[in-house]
Amino acid sequence: MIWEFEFIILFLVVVCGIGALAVKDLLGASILFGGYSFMMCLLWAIMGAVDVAFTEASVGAGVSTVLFVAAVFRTSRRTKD
Amino acid sequence: MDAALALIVGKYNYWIYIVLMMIGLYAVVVKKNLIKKIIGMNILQTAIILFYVSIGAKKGATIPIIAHAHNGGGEHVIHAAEYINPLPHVLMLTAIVVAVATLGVALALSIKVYKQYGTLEEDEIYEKIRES
Amino acid sequence: MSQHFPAIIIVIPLIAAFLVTIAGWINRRYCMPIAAFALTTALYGAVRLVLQVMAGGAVTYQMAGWPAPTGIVYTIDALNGIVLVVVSAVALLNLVGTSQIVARNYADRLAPFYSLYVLFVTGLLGIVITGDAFNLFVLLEITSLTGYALIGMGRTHAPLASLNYIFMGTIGASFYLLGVGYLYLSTGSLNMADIAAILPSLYESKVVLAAFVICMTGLFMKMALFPLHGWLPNAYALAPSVVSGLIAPLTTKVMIYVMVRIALTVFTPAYTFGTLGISQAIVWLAVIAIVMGSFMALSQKSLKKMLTYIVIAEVGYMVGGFWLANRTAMTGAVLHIINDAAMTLCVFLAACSIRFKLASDRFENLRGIFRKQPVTMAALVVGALSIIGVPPTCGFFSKWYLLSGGIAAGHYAFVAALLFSSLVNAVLFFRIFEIGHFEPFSRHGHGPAAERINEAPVTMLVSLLAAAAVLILLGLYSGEIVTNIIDYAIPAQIS
Amino acid sequence: MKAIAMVAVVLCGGLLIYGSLDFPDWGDPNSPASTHLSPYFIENAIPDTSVPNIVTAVLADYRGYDTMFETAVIFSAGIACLLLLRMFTPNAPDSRLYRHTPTGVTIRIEQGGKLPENTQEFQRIDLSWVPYDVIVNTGCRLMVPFIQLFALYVIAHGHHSPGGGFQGGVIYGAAVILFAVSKDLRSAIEQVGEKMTAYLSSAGVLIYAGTGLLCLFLGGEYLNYSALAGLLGVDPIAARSHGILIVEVGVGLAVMAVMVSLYYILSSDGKLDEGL
Repeated sequence: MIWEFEFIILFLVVVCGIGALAVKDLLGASILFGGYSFMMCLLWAIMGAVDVAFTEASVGAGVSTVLFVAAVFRTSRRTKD
Repeated sequence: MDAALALIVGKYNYWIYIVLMMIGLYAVVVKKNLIKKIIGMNILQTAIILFYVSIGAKKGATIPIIAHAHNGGGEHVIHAAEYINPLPHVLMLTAIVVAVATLGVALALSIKVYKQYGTLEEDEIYEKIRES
Repeated sequence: MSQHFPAIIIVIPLIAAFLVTIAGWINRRYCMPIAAFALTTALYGAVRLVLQVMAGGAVTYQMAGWPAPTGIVYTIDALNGIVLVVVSAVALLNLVGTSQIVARNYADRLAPFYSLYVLFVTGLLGIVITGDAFNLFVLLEITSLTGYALIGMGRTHAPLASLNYIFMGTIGASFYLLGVGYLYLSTGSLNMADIAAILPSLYESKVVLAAFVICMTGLFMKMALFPLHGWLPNAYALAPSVVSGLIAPLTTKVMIYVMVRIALTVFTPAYTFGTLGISQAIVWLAVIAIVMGSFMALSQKSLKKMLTYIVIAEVGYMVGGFWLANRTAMTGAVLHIINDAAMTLCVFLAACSIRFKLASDRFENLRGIFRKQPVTMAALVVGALSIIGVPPTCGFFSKWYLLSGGIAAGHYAFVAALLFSSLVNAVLFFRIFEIGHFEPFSRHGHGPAAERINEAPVTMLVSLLAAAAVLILLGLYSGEIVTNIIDYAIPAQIS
Repeated sequence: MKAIAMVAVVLCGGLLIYGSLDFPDWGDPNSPASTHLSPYFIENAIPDTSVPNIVTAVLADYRGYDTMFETAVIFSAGIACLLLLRMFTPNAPDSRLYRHTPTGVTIRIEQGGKLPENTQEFQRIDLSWVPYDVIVNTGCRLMVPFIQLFALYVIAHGHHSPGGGFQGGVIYGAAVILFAVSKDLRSAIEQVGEKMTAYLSSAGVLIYAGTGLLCLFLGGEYLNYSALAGLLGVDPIAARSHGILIVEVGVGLAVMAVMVSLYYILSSDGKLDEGL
């Protein structure tokens, strides 16, 4: 386990999470949320939880993001916060 | 000082989960946009999954898939210390599924709300309710 | 076969839920009978289980044949046995009562509706029966998800109310999951009995304290105890009437059962009431919940909304009674879980019947309702008397236990809150009776023609009358219930 | 409101930090979590179930009952979306667009008029139509079969490597979703219809619950796969391994069907007419 690598990913997780909540465009927020999930998945893979990482990669970064994009497409991209 | 440093370094994964959890909780309660709230809800759930996975971590151990299981397994003795604790992983697979199921229902409801009020902002929705 | 009842009671409804979906594509008329059959089986199994428990003590069942800490084990004792019967009976009565209304109002979506209905009940039964802390979370989520959908299918603002419920409910469930994680971290086990066996050496640990507080916060959120009740009134009042007769009586009561189970079985009374020392604070919270629930109920202008605030006050009764931590009050709290489920069912079914005929339940539209729907109103009167706490009905007995427990504990604020709430309930219901019985109907502009009897469908009347009869029977036999079942449900350490 | 929320969040964080002070260090091999229950799973997964991937063994056997309900959760999410959004009595779309393929001319047909759906020359297109893209279309068409193959591999190989029914099902569903995104929703529905998703999701969970019930009838406890030994003609330990495979297939079917139907319903507003 390389601790620098893990540290960078931990940092990116928090950045992506805050970014997904802060960005003023819902489509961007959904994509950033996908990035957050993917970083999370890398983190779990580093910790040795391969099954959980695999699931998160397919569900969190894959299908969830598609569902978000579909919902944003059917509603609006506009947000005030 | 050393004790504090040991506390911070020894448990930094736990601190990250607390930070993420607070971010998620704050977003669910304070954000006005429904999709943003749903993202916050998901971050909250992922933070808890991170916590469980951190419980399972074990230094000096490998992933919970037994090597050389079927070729010459007789003389190969399995030590529990060699493999990471699998139980939290199992629990979290279930939790991820629950999270995506909740996400689906929440998105369906938010589409329904949008069709009804024409906006996703909570304050604008309440304004419309008050007007009608 | 009888040793497999604990599995069958959950699995038959679960399989029925999937069969309903398939049946929906073949012929919609099969949906309701399949659901009714599944719930009847569950009720039969629950009754048999209670008899078994009464005869021979706690029953355990090992899922997949793995013993206690390794696998998932069901443990049925007197406490969850009786709650199982209540859950399946209430669900069955509501299913039968609303069947004709559902067939008329939701003809195009019968299959998904009944599928979710049965899954909801499966989740509740599973929560009650399980002996594994994590399994409880999964079942909790089944109940919540189906509940969100059933509430969200309502008209007007129901989707928004349901979305709010999702946010609050998910936070609550996540907190519960986090609490279980803390327990797992400090004990390494997920089985409730196993955790309880390990915990005594860890009573001083900060992790266990945090686990307890987080778990309880999550459960309070789910059961809508006063400061965390925000989601409940809108969700229950805006839900389709056919559903609120299911969700309102069961969800909060089952959550209170979970609280009792976690506090007594997992953390043991010695920790919950001894080491922790927060009982007084929670009783005061319950007192505030009762008073605020009653006040807010007074300011409502429609029947269902008023009933939801009464539900909030009733949550205060049970939480307060439990945390008073003496035997009498706890008996009252457990008895009230049973009685309150029955009486909430009765009044919500009546509200459903009224809304079906009037398309509204605002007080000003209720004029002359006694002449139009005499049977419904008769049942509503019995339910109201029980909620107020008038002797032959069951509400009186559980309230009596709660009151004497409060006096024994010397907590007079709780006693006063209970009496105040009963008074407010009396005011609330007699206002409705006054409007429905005495205010002249013709003032509204309709002729006497509209005053003819115009009752809800037969099945609805049957289950209304059954619910009303159950209220009186529970009242008459409450002594037997207490001595034969509830006495065994409360651990012996509590005096 | 914001201040109250902030206070609540800070209180909650404070409680969590207070609780974490007594935590064992991260990755400590002697923490209770790693010493109480998990050694049993690690040491006995092979002797008990003959499955090298301990996570799969625990997921589908020791805690198989949880997993059954996990599948039920996914199923109920699918049904919930169906109940909430699906319009069973669709009102006809305001207008439809048809494209004359040889010339590229687009015709708009207002409500009432209709063209035969399957003429060679006219192709129905979405209201927000993007011109035909060779790279996207060909790329996706090439990828879809391989993704499906990989999904089947993940389901079948869950005993020996990370993966299993759930992951495989999601990947299979993702392949169908990719097809729907790259082409359009209608051609995806022609391949995997709505009725099919409903049947498959019910069938998947029925396989799981039915296997459990079968074990019960054969004399074991619910979901005790070793009771299937006589039926499968193997010893009880191998029967557990096979039982795990059977239920994983059920999970995969249910998850795939629900993921696809969630996408259909969300992306088309419940009309299953025009998608993303």
